[in-house]
Amino acid sequence: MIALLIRDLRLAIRTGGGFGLGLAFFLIIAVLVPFGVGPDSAVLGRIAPGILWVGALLSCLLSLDRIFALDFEDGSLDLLATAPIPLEGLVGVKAFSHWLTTGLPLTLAAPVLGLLLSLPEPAYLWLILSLLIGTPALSFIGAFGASLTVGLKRGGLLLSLLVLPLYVPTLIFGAETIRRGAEGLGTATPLTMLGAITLGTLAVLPFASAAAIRINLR
Amino acid sequence: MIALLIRDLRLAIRTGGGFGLGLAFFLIIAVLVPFGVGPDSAVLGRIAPGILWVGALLSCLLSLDRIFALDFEDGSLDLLATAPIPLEGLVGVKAFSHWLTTGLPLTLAAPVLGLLLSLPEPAYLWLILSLLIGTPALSFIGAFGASLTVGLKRGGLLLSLLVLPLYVPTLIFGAETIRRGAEGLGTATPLTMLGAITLGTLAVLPFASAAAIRINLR
Amino acid sequence: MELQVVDLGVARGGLPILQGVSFTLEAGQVLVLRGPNGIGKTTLLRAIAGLQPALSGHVSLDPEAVAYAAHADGLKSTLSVLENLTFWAQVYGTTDVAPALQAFALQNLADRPAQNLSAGQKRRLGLARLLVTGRPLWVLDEPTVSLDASAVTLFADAVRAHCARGGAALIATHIDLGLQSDLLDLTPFKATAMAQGDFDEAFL
Amino acid sequence: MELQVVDLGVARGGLPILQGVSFTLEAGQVLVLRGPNGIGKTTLLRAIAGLQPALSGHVSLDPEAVAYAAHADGLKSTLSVLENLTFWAQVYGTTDVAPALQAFALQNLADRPAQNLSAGQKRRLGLARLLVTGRPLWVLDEPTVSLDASAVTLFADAVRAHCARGGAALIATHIDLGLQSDLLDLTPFKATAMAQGDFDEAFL
Amino acid sequence: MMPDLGKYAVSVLSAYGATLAIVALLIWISLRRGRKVQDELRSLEGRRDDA
Amino acid sequence: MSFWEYANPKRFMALSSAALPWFTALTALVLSVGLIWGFFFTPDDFRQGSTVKIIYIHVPSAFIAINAWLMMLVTSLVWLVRRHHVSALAARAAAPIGLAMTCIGLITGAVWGQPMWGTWWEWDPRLTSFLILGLFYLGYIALWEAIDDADTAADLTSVLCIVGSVFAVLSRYAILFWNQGLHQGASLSLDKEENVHDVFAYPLWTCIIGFVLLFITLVLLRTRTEIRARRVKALIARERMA
Ligand code: HEM
Ligand SMILES: Nc1ncnc2c1ncn2[C@@H]1O[C@H](COP(=O)(O)OP(=O)(O)OP(=O)(O)O)[C@@H](O)[C@H]1O
Ligand SMILES: Nc1ncnc2c1ncn2[C@@H]1O[C@H](COP(=O)(O)OP(=O)(O)OP(=O)(O)O)[C@@H](O)[C@H]1O
Ligand SMILES: [Mg+2]
Ligand SMILES: [Mg+2]
Repeated sequence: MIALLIRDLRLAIRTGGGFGLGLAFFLIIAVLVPFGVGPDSAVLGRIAPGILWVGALLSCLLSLDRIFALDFEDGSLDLLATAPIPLEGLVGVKAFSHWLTTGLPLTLAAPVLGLLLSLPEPAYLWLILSLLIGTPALSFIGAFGASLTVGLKRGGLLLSLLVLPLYVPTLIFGAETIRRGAEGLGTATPLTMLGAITLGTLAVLPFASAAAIRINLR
Repeated sequence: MIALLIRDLRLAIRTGGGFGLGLAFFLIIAVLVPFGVGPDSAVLGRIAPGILWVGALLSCLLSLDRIFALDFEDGSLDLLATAPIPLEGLVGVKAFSHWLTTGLPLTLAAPVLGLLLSLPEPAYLWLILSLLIGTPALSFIGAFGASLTVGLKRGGLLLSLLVLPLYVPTLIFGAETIRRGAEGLGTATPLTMLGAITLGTLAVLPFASAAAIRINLR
Repeated sequence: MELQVVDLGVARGGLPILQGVSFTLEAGQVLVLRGPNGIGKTTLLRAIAGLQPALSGHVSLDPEAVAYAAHADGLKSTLSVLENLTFWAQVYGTTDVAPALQAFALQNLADRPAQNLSAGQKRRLGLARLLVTGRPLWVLDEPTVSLDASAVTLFADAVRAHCARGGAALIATHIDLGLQSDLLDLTPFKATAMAQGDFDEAFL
Repeated sequence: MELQVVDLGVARGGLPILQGVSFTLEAGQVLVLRGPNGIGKTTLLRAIAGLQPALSGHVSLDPEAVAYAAHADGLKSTLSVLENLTFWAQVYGTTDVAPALQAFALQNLADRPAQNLSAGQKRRLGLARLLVTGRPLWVLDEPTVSLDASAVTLFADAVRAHCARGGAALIATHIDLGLQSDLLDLTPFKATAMAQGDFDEAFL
Repeated sequence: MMPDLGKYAVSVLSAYGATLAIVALLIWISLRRGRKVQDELRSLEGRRDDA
Repeated sequence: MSFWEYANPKRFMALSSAALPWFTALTALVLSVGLIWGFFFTPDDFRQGSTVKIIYIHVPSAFIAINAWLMMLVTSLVWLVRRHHVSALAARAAAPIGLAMTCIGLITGAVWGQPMWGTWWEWDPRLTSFLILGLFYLGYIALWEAIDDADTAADLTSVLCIVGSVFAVLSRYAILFWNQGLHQGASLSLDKEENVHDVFAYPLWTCIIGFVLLFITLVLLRTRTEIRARRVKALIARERMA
């Protein structure tokens, strides 16, 4: 399983850079929104927590569709399914490596982009914290969506459609944490909920995903 | 070339619905932003033009990476390149069918999403007009980006990175048109610029894209 | 190691395509499956490898004992030959990839990214994977596609060595491999259309 | 129709791999290219089909006269067999796909989506495409991969008929096709490492 | 005997209109597809079968 | 003979073909009585004026939209556990109805909201959850359409339905936390004192029953279609094989 993790990370780096690109996309969203919305920093600061979370979510989403698709296309998934690794473990490793290559760098980069969007000062801590706690859930939910659509050509968009409603709770609690943090309100409730969602998805979804993959390979 | 157009449209419909899904993604962005930003309709109305244009742009982007990639992967692109169709025509047709399956439906759906985002009333006309004039440019610029990244595995994210800066002028003029329209100011200048950009990309980019494809197949 | 397949039936796309396939494969033996295109060789092999459930019948061997090689090689185009092979070795908990490289004459290509290989070189790499699985039963789907004559010989040697070590191989192919092998033609096992029955049957 | 290749050199990944290849192919002739894996057959065929520039030398025939069939078949998995074929016919401005379907025994599969075909059936569809191009020179890269014996015969018949109509075929393959053909082994044309010259050369 | 809907007539009528339209569309689609599939099945079975 | 016998497609076809005319007639009767009663023979509300009449379609459609998903959840579970084809096909048949009802609920709500709240759309929790429900329907239907092997599609959509239900509940809590809204509270609970006035309640109940009947009728009709379509597919496949 460690071999698998290393392979996935290596592939992410080799093929046009897993990190670099997810990150770049995040950056670009943060840049485009001011172009679209206009440069008024009061408005921008007000919407910054939401935009940052939506941006993180979309960056995750974009790199998602290939979690299993590439392995399916070149036949590796068949071979991995016959290898002595439980499929649940496979899904877990894949989701984890997805997080390492997108969620984690996003979290680290977010403060800089917060600056671009005039995020108010007290919010930075909560920005990092909420992303750190929330993004693993994004990766695991995403892996579930990807395992449902594996084997469908151009599953990418269908995947988005399936996954986005599942992202709603994470998004709400995540953005709410930052907003409350920015206004100096209590953030314990949304943070706890965020943590609970993450733990829940980590514990349960790999099994659902493995089942879906098994069905898809059939 | 008409055969090619028909084939592409047919494929878009067969493979999980080209239209439906690009549209769905647009819808979902319009839905997620309020979750992030909060339900205050004054704020939402203020940022609606920008968000709608950014959303249209991202929906286009997502379906972009497969304009040529699918044909490259299964070898059709090699065969099409040796067929008696000029590559410039091929690119034009592909970009046009991309617009038909994403840009056009997006334009038609935008007013409903404007409603969700509390877009002020006088802006609706300009919303439709600016999208109608601007989205063809998105498809043609996108096809150019796709032809640069054809043949790269996981080119999707690199593609976004390449294409998004190219989208900036379209985005700015498009969103500006709506914003001015909403405030009752003159919209002639941004609309003219938008039209000029679209005409320019339509005239020039197919040649650049064809050259890029030729190099990539080599 | 002994593979007993008893009265196996397999379906593809919800449709039975083979039924009543029975054979026994003992350690050291090679069994070649023949049959025209579309008879269901690939499907049968996938069922034996545990990738899809059988419709009926029984396979005596646990899928854990099977190393499967499909039409596609499962290579990562940006990893080098050595990295590809090492990965599979680690997955199967073996360590030494040198013999596998050697058996398929890949030493000179070890540092080449898989995408820069020719069709036959890719195939050789795909086959070298079998050697690092350490599993007794090889289930191979048209293994010699794109291979030139000398590579086919390398392959035959590898199979022979594997059998000599107590392994066995089940191979679907259209061409002659130059191996001493039993032959099983699948044509007689083609599933016949079921009698028109009630809905439940029709759904199968 | 006559293909003259004079002193052709081709490169792959920036590295010359074949040089000095010369041959002539006349109407009605079949030329089979042989050579071990990785010698450069695919690369040579791509150059002749106009998909990549030659390093040196000259190909007499315009790529417009060439119908190329690669390792991959260029099928759209969600389109049916008939739709796939009709599309290519329209692209090449021909209309009648029935003979092509017939030549490769695809009539019964006409309405099947390409993704539901077996490996050999896909290949047959890929080859049927050649018949609707209406082009005189067929350039084929390992066309009989995955084909069973009867399909190989169908293919040989199709090539023979094509030659009888004044066409010609250039085929890279490792196995015997049962065709009357000339043979060209590419091994002697393997590019030798260039003498270390000035920069311009070294960059080639 | 149309009830007096007052100043909200447009709202109420459009709500009812939209509902009836959607329900009608749904029923029409269901019936049409039902008929199409039934015809197909009949022609396949080559006999009348009401099951 | 167990209850599951009815899950045999053939038996289901026989039974439903007998039941369908009755349900159709009953639906037409109850629905027209309810709607005509509601539209023509109820007074205006003193605050909302004639817009109360929208309640007779808004509430029933919202009710069906929510409960159709529940039904799909149950049938999906039945399919996964007992593998009765009718069950999976019934879920497939119900989804578009649920989606249509969601659309009706959204449209009537929006049309109602314009005069009452002065806005077409408000990010109120109930409205928002309802929108999310619509998205779940869309995704579910899209997944069915995207996969062509019938059993695979049934399996995967069932998994999606179950996971989706969990997340739908989660979303509801998240949304409540995010915004407390404008929307009406429960007005038809059985144990509450301040239920709406009987003048409105009786026709409303009639309409709800009418919509439930409409739902059942349509599900029967569409399930029959799905079963036939499935058989067509099987027969075509069998023909190809022969
Ligand atoms: C787009 C806007 C709206 C949506 C999506 C919507 C959605 C819903 C939903 C989901 C229910 C729950 C039905 C159930 O649980 O059985 C409901 C009930 C109801 N709605 Fe709306 N609604 C909207 C606007 C309005 C407006 C503007 C009003 C009136 C001012 C209204 C009045 C009611 C009433 C009275 C109920 C019954 C409450 C109950 O018995 O639980 N709705 N609506
Ligand atoms: N996804 C699918 N849905 C329905 N039928 C399919 C599907 N895939 C393959 N088939 C059919 O199942 C049959 C068996 O296919 P299979 O791939 O097992 O054949 P094969 O013996 O391996 O043939 P080949 O020698 O061409 O590889 C074929 O007739 C094929 O058309
Ligand atoms: N993208 C690439 N970059 C660098 N070298 C490459 C690339 N692709 C292929 N090669 C190398 O070029 C040589 C020629 O490859 P080619 O595919 O033409 O061989 P081939 O004769 O068709 O072999 P086969 O019989 O295996 O198909 C091989 O040695 C291969 O390793
Ligand atoms: Mg096969
Ligand atoms: Mg080759």
